Amino acid sequence: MYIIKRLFTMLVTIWVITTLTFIIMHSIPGDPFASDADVLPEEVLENMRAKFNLDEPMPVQYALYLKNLATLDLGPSIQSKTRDVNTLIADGFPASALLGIQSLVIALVFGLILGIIAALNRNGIIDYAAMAFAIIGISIPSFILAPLLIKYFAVDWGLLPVASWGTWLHTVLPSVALATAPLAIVARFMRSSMLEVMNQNYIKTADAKGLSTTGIVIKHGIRNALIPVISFIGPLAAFLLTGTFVIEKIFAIPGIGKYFVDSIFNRDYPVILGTTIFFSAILIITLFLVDISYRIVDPRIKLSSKGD
Amino acid sequence: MKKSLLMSLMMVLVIVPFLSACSGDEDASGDGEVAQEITVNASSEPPSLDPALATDTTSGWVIEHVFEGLYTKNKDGEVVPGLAEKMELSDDKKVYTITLRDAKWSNGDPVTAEDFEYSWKRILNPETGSSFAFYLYYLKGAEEYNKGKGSVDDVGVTAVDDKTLKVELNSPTGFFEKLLAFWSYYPVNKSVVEGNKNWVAEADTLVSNGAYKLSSWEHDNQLVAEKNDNYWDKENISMEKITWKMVNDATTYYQMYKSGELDLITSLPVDVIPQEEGNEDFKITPYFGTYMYMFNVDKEPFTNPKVRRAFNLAIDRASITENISQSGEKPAKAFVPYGVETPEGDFREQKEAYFEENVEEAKKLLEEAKQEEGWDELPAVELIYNTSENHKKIAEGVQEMLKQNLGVEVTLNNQEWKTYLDTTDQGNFQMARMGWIGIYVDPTPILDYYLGDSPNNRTNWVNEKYDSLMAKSKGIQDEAERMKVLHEAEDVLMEDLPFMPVYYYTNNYLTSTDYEGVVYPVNRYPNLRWAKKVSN
Amino acid sequence: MSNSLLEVKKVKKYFNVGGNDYLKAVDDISFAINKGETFGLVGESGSGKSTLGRTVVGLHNATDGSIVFNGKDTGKLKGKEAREFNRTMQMIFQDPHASLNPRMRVMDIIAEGIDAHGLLKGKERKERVFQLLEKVGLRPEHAKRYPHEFSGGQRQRIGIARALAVEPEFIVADEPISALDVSVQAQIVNLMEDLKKDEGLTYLFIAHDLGMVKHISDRIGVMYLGNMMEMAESDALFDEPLHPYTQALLSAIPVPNPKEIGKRERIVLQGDPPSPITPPSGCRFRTRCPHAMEICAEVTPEWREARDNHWVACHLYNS
Amino acid sequence: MIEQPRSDDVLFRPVDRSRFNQEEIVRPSLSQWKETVIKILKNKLAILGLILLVVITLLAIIGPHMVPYSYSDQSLSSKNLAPSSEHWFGTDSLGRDMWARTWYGARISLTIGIAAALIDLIMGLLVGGVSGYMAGRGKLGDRVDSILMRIVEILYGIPYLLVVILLLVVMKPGLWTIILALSITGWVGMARIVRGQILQLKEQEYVAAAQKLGTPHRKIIWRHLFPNMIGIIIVNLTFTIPQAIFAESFLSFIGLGVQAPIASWGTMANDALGVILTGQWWRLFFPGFLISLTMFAFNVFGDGLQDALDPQSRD
Amino acid sequence: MTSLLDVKDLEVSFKTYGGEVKAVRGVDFHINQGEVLAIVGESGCGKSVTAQTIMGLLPKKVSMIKGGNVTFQGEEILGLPKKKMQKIKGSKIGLISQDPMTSLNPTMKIGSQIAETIKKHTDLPKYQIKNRTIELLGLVGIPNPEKRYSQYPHELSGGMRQRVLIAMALSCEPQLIIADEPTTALDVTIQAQILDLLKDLQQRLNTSILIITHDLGVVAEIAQRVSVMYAGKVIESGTVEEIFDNPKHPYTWGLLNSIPKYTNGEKERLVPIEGSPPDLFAPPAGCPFAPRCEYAMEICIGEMPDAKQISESHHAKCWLNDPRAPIVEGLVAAGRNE
Repeated sequence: MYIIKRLFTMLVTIWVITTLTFIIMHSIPGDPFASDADVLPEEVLENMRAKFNLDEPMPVQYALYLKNLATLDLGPSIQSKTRDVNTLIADGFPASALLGIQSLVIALVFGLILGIIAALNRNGIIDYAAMAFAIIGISIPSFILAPLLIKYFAVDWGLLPVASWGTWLHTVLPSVALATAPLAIVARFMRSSMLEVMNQNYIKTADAKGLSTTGIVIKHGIRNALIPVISFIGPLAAFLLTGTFVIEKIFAIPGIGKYFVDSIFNRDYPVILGTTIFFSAILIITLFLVDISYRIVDPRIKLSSKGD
Repeated sequence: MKKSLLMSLMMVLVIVPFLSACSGDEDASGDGEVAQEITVNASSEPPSLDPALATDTTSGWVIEHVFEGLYTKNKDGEVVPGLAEKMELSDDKKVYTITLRDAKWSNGDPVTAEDFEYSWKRILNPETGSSFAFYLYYLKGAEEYNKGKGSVDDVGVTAVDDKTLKVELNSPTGFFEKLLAFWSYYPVNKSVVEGNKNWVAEADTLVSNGAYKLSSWEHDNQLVAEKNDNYWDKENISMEKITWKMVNDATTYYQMYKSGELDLITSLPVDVIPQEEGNEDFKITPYFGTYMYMFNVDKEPFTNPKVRRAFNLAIDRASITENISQSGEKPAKAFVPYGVETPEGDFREQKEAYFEENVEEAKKLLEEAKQEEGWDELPAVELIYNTSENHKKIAEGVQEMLKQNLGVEVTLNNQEWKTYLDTTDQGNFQMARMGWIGIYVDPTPILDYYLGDSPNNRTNWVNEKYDSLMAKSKGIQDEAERMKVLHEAEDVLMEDLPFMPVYYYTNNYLTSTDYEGVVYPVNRYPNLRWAKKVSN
Repeated sequence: MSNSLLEVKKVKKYFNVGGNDYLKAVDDISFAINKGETFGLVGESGSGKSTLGRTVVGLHNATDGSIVFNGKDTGKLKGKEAREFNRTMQMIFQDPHASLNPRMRVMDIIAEGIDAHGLLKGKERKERVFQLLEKVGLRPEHAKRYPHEFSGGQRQRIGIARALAVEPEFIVADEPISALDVSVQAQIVNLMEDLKKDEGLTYLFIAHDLGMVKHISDRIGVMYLGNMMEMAESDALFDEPLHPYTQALLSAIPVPNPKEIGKRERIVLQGDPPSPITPPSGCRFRTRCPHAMEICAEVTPEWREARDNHWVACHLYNS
Repeated sequence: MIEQPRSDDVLFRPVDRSRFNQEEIVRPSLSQWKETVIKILKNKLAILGLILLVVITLLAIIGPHMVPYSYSDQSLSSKNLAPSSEHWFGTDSLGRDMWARTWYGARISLTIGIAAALIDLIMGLLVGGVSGYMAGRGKLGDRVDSILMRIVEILYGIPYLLVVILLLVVMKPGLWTIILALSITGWVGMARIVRGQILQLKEQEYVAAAQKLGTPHRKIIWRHLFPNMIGIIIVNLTFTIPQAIFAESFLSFIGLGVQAPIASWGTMANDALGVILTGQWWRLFFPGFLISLTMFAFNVFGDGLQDALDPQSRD
Repeated sequence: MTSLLDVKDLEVSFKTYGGEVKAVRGVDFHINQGEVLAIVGESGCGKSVTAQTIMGLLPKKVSMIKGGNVTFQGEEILGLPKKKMQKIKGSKIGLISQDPMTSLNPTMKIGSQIAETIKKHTDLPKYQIKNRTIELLGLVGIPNPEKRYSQYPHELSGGMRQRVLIAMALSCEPQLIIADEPTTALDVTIQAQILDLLKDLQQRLNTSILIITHDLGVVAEIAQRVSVMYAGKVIESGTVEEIFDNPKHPYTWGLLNSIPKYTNGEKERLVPIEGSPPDLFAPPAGCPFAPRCEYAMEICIGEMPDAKQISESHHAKCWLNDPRAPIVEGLVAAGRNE
């Protein structure tokens, strides 16, 4: 029952997002067929518009889109004349998702470690160093960090390939660049969460059992400290999994991240809608998974609605 | 359970690099001979490799390597017969009878006249939705068919037999051979196209007839073409394998070139040009286009021709190209770029400049204009440009020059590309940046830009004399005569100055010194088929 | 029953705990409190006594039944009357740490009700707070301090002053002393008794400490798993507890006298109270009752007046 | 009670009870303002942060006037000069003085950072506050909460870029437009966090007490709930500021940002990316470093302020 | 007879913004093998800090052990290296903490929480650890121990959780159990169960127990000897009988007086100790109880009395026990229900 209800609200949310995006998309200026080459003769444009149903009145276009959407067909791409939106996503998502998962793992593993170390050395040198790193991580955007990483790790030291997609080595730099900011944020959240947990009575209990500090941190601290961090991971995971424009552009990753931006710059209507719907679905699913992982990490929470 | 999953993930992260380090990266040629391979940057995924649908230079780059038309370009950029063995022109100069040479598709099928007829009618078919269909409007009945007013049967292209193609034109067209070398006129394999709607989306289904055939296509990542064994002229193709990477970021592909991951790149980051200049692998070639600012002649103060001229005279183009754009561009004081061969030499060199920059003169003109219009102050001027670092810097430079030289305070405003196109289309500007590239090397596609009914002409400038001169030029078969009329047309344009030319475009390249024989056409990306790798 | 200030009539309070499961925190409870009386409510944690208290003051809406205060059904009050009810019935909370906002000064904490009802402003408001502080045994200069600067007992005094600020007639005290030290408990109980006398207050005093409840209450109700088990004058309840649960509760009180240990017969209840989501059939106490009979599982015992003014719900007293 | 003196030693006489101050609290009490100030002054890092913020703000005001160049004066002959006594921060690729440009840009970036933080605060607190507070408050309350949360999800879902381009149609580029653009979605993360906090805090007994005393909802949220979540709010705001500074350079790309030749830190950093290849480090370093430095200052000062505002942090 | 645990002159302070808070100011007591000692006092009197100091649980950053000795089985354990102390904690000294609701890790199964102590201190194989854990759960009276083994704390009632904590403390059969307010948070009926359990276990296993409480009822139930703490000092100590029958300190009288009496008839007013304990931020020079003491004398303000030996086992620190002081009787006679 809960799941069905949740599923229904998900669909409604996606529908609202689709509709609003549809409306906004058609209200902004710009023609999908305009380019820096010749402006096309009107009749040629009409042929093209007809091909993409753009000659129909807006409500008909909308209805046609929803009809196709119901069969999970996201339509053709205007920009890519050979691949439709489903194919674009199917081709690009694996790369984006791989990078996303890798950077999520990096951000979580190292963010957690950094946060924990900082918390355990509260107001010590390590704490300050870790938090300074976090501040730098947050304040250096990926469009600066990524070229710097390339310059040093790939060009100057020749440790890794510069860009493009091929071996696993190609994924290292983009994953690191993608992970840095979330890593820093995770570290900050984890630090304060950990500080709170380490003041709890059950940590004292564990201490009184004679467990070593490491043992206490690992067995009793981390899991409990994770709970507040989890809520931050939902949207983050959705953003990372669906790729990011900047990183994919800089590292020439064949992912879907760039379509979120390029489609809009190209006024590629079906791709705009397709990527938006795809992202919303992923977002809502990750938020849902976050809910579930809450329940896994914290056995106190049950699947239930509120009282009254 | 959870723990072991995490562990295995860690293992994967740790071990994979070693595995891949072992398996990859071995050079195919072990026996001392240099493998004839080149890796170049295409910047982005070609939107379509279907000659009927491609509209962009990236697609064109690949298409021109894997397809071939009736005519093609040789090493020197001259238009020479490709698939056409023989071409006969009727006396009224309207009917071409073309005999095809023996050529095969990459799947072994022979290339037939029927393929051509099919391909051209396909691009004209309104349902195909080709935006370049109008390049075939020179054919009889083509425009009508494409606009849904005529029948496909009236289109002036017929396969007489397997090897003979008959083409009828609306009127004599002096540059028809140039058109035939353009990819919209390339053939596709009829049976392949009819057999598979998505034939052009993947390497293994794409059948072509050019010097190369696709061997792999990883979308958004790379595209590999290998020499086509069925190509009729394969003996003269030296490069065996071309890999197009799709790296969009200039900083990135520059660094890939520096680390040897790319052998040839184009459009270098502006910042590095000064430090590359003079290097052996650095090359600047002219590019057939003009960088300019359009004036909206319906908006004050550009309603007054003297203001337009004053602006033209007040900026220092050489300083812009030397200090800001820095790619060896030539300052432009006319519209048609260098590079058009005419019987009397280069079209541009016959008349290089229509005016000389002169600040004093400009000031005087501006004062006169103010007098004429009764302006105490020059109406506020806003210059708009589409977002790009280079456009911004040039606009800032121009802004400063107008301020210093004319005392005119110009405000700047930038917009994202499509919005910008829309804004300029609507005529919501006073002064706007634009660039124009000739799709083929001839003054016509350039000068057509300012035709009164040209949809490209956003300046609202309409001049009957100009329009009639341009119309007249198109019917002239004699090349020298045609050029003379085109010069006259340009004279009219440059007298009224509805725009401000800034410079003629160039292309810049870094090509690894391991390669020889790369050809750099004036309005295309480099042609690689005659390139040779000479060392590792 | 005409002089009763508060009448609780067949009140139920259920919480939905997911799906069709309900936690029956308060299940069909009726009693009345007279003006000037102190009514004690005892029971273990989970017995529903705090929920009942919160339902009475209106922090929870009753699932069923009605709460009549001053002759008016509090569930149906609107606008001004509702505000007036809000003012005349106040609450003192259990946890003196959690019931005071750590970021507010004592002045503002105590004056919160005054502000909310717009009773006094400026200097008068200040004077009133000082007066209240003195009334609960604190000093005016404490007004500018923060709660964490006070001991538990002092904080509870602040909580009491806050409730008194709006001049209530009736105060629900939800375990006001159980978080305090013994010596301080006595201070608070004395204070509450003094205030009752001075201000003419009526109390609903909720506690699990029978000793203090007996001391302060005129009558006592004993709750178990959402049901009222026994209700009587406090002496009667202590002298002659009828319900086996009450008997067990009384015997469990630790006696601060080592000589008494072992002399008394202790009824130590086995196990924990069952879950209020799935309470036992019949008498809810039967699973832990030393006198459980077969009928207890089948029939819910009737709430009856077994002695004069002494009510009980137990099959042992069915004649 | 029997009292029997056994000796006449004065020391053993009953003491005068008025000498005891029964409910005395020994620790000094200060006004909130004073206490906050004293606590911050004791926190060396917070002071450092404050000093940095003051210096950066001052330089944003007077910095551009300290050199004989304006932010827009070009000198193509002296482009890309390294920092020197002539040009303290060097010059850029059009020969403009980086010092003047950097501090002029500081005005924009700081304004935007602070505006974004305020928007975050106001919208996040408003939406998150209402949503969290209404949750569990009957059918209507649950509905309000669920609608607000769906709106947040929808705002996450709709492509921001689209909305911004739409804005370009209706607004003139400039500072206010940037701020409006930032306020469209900037606050959703904050709203989610505030909601979570409120759900927790409203179970506190002092909230129940306030309700019982008749305190209006608005006041309960404002006086009881918000002050108790300052910590998490401050941490979040420190993420907002750099994000907004860089978002501005993105908006500039669309055409919504400040117009050239004015440059903000974000656009300066963005335009100077090429120096990674050429080594004119000062063009990237100064704007980039100042963003980090501002972040650092806000962070440590925020932490200090958070401690100082917490009355319990004394013990 | 050497005592199991000997605490001498223990002084502990905390660092705060305002300065140093002297929480424990010279505490002495000892526990013999198999004995139950209760430390009684109001919150803030330093009794929990004392227990935490013995267990080495004080937060290092903010606390300072200013002096004193803690000897366990003849060995000084104050300032013992961390590793060595970890060997003692949980295995030789067990702790039953104050609040069963927050003292168990909410995200860990209770079985594992008990088992990890055994794992840490013994070399038992896995299955035996589990068996031992289940045995312990049974020992502390938890029904269905196999099932409970894999439940989470929130699935258990407060009483059950307290039993789990006891099982945890007992898991390695320690010589000493420190029980910090083990029953405060529990209902009366459950409190009785837990006290019975502790008593029973203590007798069966001959463990020593240091019980910390503010409830004299609990003391009377379980302890053999009592130390009464006030403001960081032990102000009176003796056997249970001595403390209850013949208390020699006005504070002890106050504690006893403030308990409601179960006599019937007219309601009597409670006799509380008025006021609150001093702030140890600036402890008074003299007797810390003097400001609240009905019998305070001039000397009480200026000078802290030494321990006065009342009997071999009974000491009190009060000037009233000085021969020069007046004789007073502070216990409310009527309240004694014997």
